[in-house]
Amino acid sequence: MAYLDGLKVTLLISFMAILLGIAIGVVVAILKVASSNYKIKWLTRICNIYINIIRGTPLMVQLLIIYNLIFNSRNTNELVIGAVCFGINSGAYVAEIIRAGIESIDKGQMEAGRSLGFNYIKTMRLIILPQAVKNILPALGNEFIVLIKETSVAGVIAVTDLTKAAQYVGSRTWDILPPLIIAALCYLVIVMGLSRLLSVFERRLSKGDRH
Amino acid sequence: MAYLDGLKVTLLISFMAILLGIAIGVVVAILKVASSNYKIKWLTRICNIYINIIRGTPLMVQLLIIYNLIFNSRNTNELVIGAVCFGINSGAYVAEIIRAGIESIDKGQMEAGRSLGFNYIKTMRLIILPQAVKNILPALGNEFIVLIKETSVAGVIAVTDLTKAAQYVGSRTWDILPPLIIAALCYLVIVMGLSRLLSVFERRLSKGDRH
Amino acid sequence: MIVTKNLKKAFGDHMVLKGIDETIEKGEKVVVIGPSGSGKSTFLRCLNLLEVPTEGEIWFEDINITDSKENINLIRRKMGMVFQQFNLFPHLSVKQNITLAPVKLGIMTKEEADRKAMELLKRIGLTEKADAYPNQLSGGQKQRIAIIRSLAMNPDVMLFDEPTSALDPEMVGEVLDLMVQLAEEGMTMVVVTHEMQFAKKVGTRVLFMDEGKIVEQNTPDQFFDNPTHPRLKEFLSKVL
Amino acid sequence: MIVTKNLKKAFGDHMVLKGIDETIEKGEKVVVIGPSGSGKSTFLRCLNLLEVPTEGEIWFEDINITDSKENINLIRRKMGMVFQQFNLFPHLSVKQNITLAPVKLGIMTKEEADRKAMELLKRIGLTEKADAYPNQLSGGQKQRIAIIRSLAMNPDVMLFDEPTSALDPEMVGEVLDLMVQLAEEGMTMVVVTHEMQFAKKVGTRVLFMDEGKIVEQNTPDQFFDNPTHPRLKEFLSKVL
Amino acid sequence: ACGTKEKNEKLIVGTEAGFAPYEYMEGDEVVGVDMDIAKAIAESMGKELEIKNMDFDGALLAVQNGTVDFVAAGVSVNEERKKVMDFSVDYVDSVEVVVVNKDNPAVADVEDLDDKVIGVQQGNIADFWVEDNVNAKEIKRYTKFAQAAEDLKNGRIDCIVMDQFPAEELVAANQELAILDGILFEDKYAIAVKKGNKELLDEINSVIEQLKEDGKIEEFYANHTSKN
Ligand SMILES: Nc1ncnc2c1ncn2[C@@H]1O[C@H](COP(=O)(O)OP(=O)(O)OP(=O)(O)O)[C@@H](O)[C@H]1O
Ligand SMILES: Nc1ncnc2c1ncn2[C@@H]1O[C@H](COP(=O)(O)OP(=O)(O)OP(=O)(O)O)[C@@H](O)[C@H]1O
Ligand SMILES: [Mg+2]
Ligand SMILES: [Mg+2]
Repeated sequence: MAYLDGLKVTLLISFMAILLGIAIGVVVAILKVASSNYKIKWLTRICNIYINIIRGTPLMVQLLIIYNLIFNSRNTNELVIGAVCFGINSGAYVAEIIRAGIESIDKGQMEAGRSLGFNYIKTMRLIILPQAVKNILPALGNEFIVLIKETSVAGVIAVTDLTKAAQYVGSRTWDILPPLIIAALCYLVIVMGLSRLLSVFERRLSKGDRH
Repeated sequence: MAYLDGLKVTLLISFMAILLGIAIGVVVAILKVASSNYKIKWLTRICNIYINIIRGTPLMVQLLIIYNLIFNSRNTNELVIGAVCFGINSGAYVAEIIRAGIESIDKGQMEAGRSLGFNYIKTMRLIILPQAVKNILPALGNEFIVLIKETSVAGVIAVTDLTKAAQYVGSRTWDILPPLIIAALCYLVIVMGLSRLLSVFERRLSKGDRH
Repeated sequence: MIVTKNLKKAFGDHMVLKGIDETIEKGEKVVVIGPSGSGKSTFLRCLNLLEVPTEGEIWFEDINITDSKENINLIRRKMGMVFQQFNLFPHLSVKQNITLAPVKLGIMTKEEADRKAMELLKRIGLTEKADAYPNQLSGGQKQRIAIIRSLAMNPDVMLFDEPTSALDPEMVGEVLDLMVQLAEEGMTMVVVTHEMQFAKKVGTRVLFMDEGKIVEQNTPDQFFDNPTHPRLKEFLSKVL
Repeated sequence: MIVTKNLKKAFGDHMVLKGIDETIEKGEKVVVIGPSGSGKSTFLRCLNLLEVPTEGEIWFEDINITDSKENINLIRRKMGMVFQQFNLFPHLSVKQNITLAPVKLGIMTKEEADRKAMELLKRIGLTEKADAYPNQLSGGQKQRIAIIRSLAMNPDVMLFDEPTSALDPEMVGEVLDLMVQLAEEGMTMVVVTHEMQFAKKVGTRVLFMDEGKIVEQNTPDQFFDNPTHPRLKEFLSKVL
Repeated sequence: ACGTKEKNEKLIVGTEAGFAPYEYMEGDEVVGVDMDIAKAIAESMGKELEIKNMDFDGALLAVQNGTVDFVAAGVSVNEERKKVMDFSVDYVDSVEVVVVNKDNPAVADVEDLDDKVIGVQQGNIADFWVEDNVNAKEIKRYTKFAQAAEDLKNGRIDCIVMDQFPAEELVAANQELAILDGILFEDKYAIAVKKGNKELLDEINSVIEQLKEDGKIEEFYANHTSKN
């Protein structure tokens, strides 16, 4: 039962965090692509600072800092805390996924759109983004899987996720290996299940449209 | 001083782990590529099981399991313990890096080698691998950077790395945030410094040889 | 119709176009040939500002389009462009590829655009591909769709950048046929190509570019029979 | 010299070669043409077992090379292969590209191989490129180096798969010239190409492939002037 | 369902559930002596108790920045801590002991800790005491006693310094381990609240006094130690 509750926490935090991460990531990616296109240097720089700090420091340290910096209100739900911490982290990675997705589209597509008379934004919206989504969705699925694994350090900020639940079972029985192995199996089943799902989904996406 | 000691531990563990990871990774990658080429199913399967387990479970859980499972000798240095745990983890990722490096070489190269009369192994050694190294080295550098960040969870196995050192300073002074921020800055400087170094190195590699 | 004045373009410190003064009149079919890297594509792409010139002016229908106050998006509607790599939109059906710009730019209603698209498809004998996706087409079919996609905007001039270089030899003919038809209907055309037969047959003028300059130009007959510039002589001796 | 008996090749359940019986004699220059996807490359690649046939036999100099007891690596030394994409080794200099196989396979000493390489480079007028790397060469130079890389092994037959398709038009000539020379020296050649002029000039026999079969073959004169199969007639009408 | 009113009715306690019998997991619930006391406090205040299970030093920080109302986690009182938080009357006198590997006691005597590898819980009073009073070879800081116990069994550390009651739980569950005779130092546990939260402190003090009077605390102990 402790495992089940922990698992629920793990999945819920991952899920809320990826949603928040997507929200942050979309905004940052668009700001970054647009600001570099229109040469607004300071905006590009702000986006890069956020991305570099998140990608340049360990998740665990970020977690501890965000937790101690932001959350001083006693009424915040621990799930929300976890989701916000991981979401802020994930946002930087999602932003890069989206940017890469946009840049993966052959630049002939932008040129074809522009030469028909569309402006930059309309070409993005009508031609580039609809194609980029096909590259972005699988990568986002992957990021979600990564998040599930990463939330295993959530224990340091008072969240009882699957890993922490297993550790406590071990604390009680003074036999720490079996609960950890059970937890590892849980993660493995979930991660591999999702991976398989993802690759089926990916194959579906690419089938209709090979170019 | 506590920071410096912690930093040294972090860097040493990362460094030894990447060496071990490379050793494991090279063996696994070669076994995997060769066994799939010569259709030795069981060997491919063993390699895949190792890779899937490592990539399908959280590092922290692996760390706890490996630590409690393997090390029963009291005289093992904590650095060695950390390096072995992280090295086993890293090996799976390095194996995939090497495999991808080999597969990134245009298959026309293998065909050209074979059609001159070289056998599979000689073509690998004389033609494919020398080219693959150019793709593999930068990715290995990246893996090293990832490792530096990941060792921040080493604290759970009572290794006093940079993160744990910062946490301890915090719990002693009752002011947890400043030490964490110092630690974050240390990581940031190291990670971004190494990234910059890496991209210089990468540019050097690709300069002589654009094809 | 199109006038370039001292047109220069540099990428970094690599000077690719070194000052081009050209006038292209309405109804002309100008063929541009030259060795690889001589700047043919860059010249063509400057004409509709896909590349922004470093120096010089480009006038189109008496508008200075290099003037930053002009809305280049409006001007581009009048200049069709066909690429070597087709650049069809893979996520849209053939018909949607053709109707996207007219409809979304508010030039036609959906119905008008659909009717126009079917008309154009009928013309090239591909009505049955209206609902197919680009990946289901052969190279020759793709390029012909790309051409009528541009035609759907009723352009005043069509720019072609090696439209047949990415095609299997068997499919070159069908694309050239369509281009010949366009030429016969009086379309103003600027065509970068290696198809000398096409240049001879439909060109009204042939330009030879070398190292960022137009070093020789003439009517096709004179151009191919009496080349004067040594670089052109060498070039023709190799490709004919 | 090469005999195929009921040669078949399938990728999955897609039958690409549907039974080919051919004999290529020493000294012949066989040109293979046909539409895209008809199996020309697959046929050529089967000849040196780069593709393993699904069915049938291939005999080379009275050895059944499809017999798994034969050491294909030894046989391939006698069959040079030239690819559309050149496939030079980018990490090795031009000279190293040429000497790698003779030296590492123990056929020549380093000195012999170097001497041979310089001889071959001299022949194509590229001695000054001996220490250059492939990325410093033009397409035509790359392909000529690829050809002499094969020649360095003293092969008995040379297989060419569209050797000029990836080249700028200006460079096609220099590669064809080298191939003509080889032909004149008596090399046995099998050439997949779209260069009809070459076929007419040096071919001793032209094969037309369609949908995995050789549907017509003849001397170049007869082949181009009196095609009989309707698919061949259609094909020639398009590409000539 | 949870209106603003109910939110205000919540009393949050921070703890670290790896310290039986004071606090530990039973199924997915945190129970133990401290939790029984916390429940009594909440009951007397008419509020709903919420338990936050955190790292030990994390819990002490949480009470300082108000994320939790009080910490009941076998918190020892010392001068350093008194500067940053307020403490209730102590509800238990505890002694700190040394746990060793029975078959291979690397430590012979409680006085003999110099130059040894000593395991403690990070942020626990023993952590500071050992740091200040012992010339240890190395102090290994764990977040969970269970991990320390595992390492002691495997000979990776020489001993663990910890509270007597949890130590007894520990040796009861692990035949290989034993508690050395003699005590290291004495120690009092109290409940910690945010500095200046006089109102809550008074409330807690009166409940603890009442529990002591009624002999409830011994009862709690009995409940949680008899289980093993
Ligand atoms: N975006 C770019 N950035 C940098 N250099 C460029 C760019 N586009 C073209 N060039 C360079 O400009 C020169 C002329 O290129 P361009 O594509 O106009 O030649 P071209 O005559 O069309 O050749 P081809 O026949 O190969 O298409 C080349 O040296 C090319 O490398
Ligand atoms: N490795 C492969 N796996 C699957 N199908 C293949 C493979 N190689 C070739 N084919 C298929 O076999 C058919 C014949 O291919 P092949 O390359 O021999 O044609 P080709 O006559 O050389 O055409 P082209 O003129 O385009 O080079 C094609 O339909 C192709 O898609
Ligand atoms: Mg061009
Ligand atoms: Mg082919």
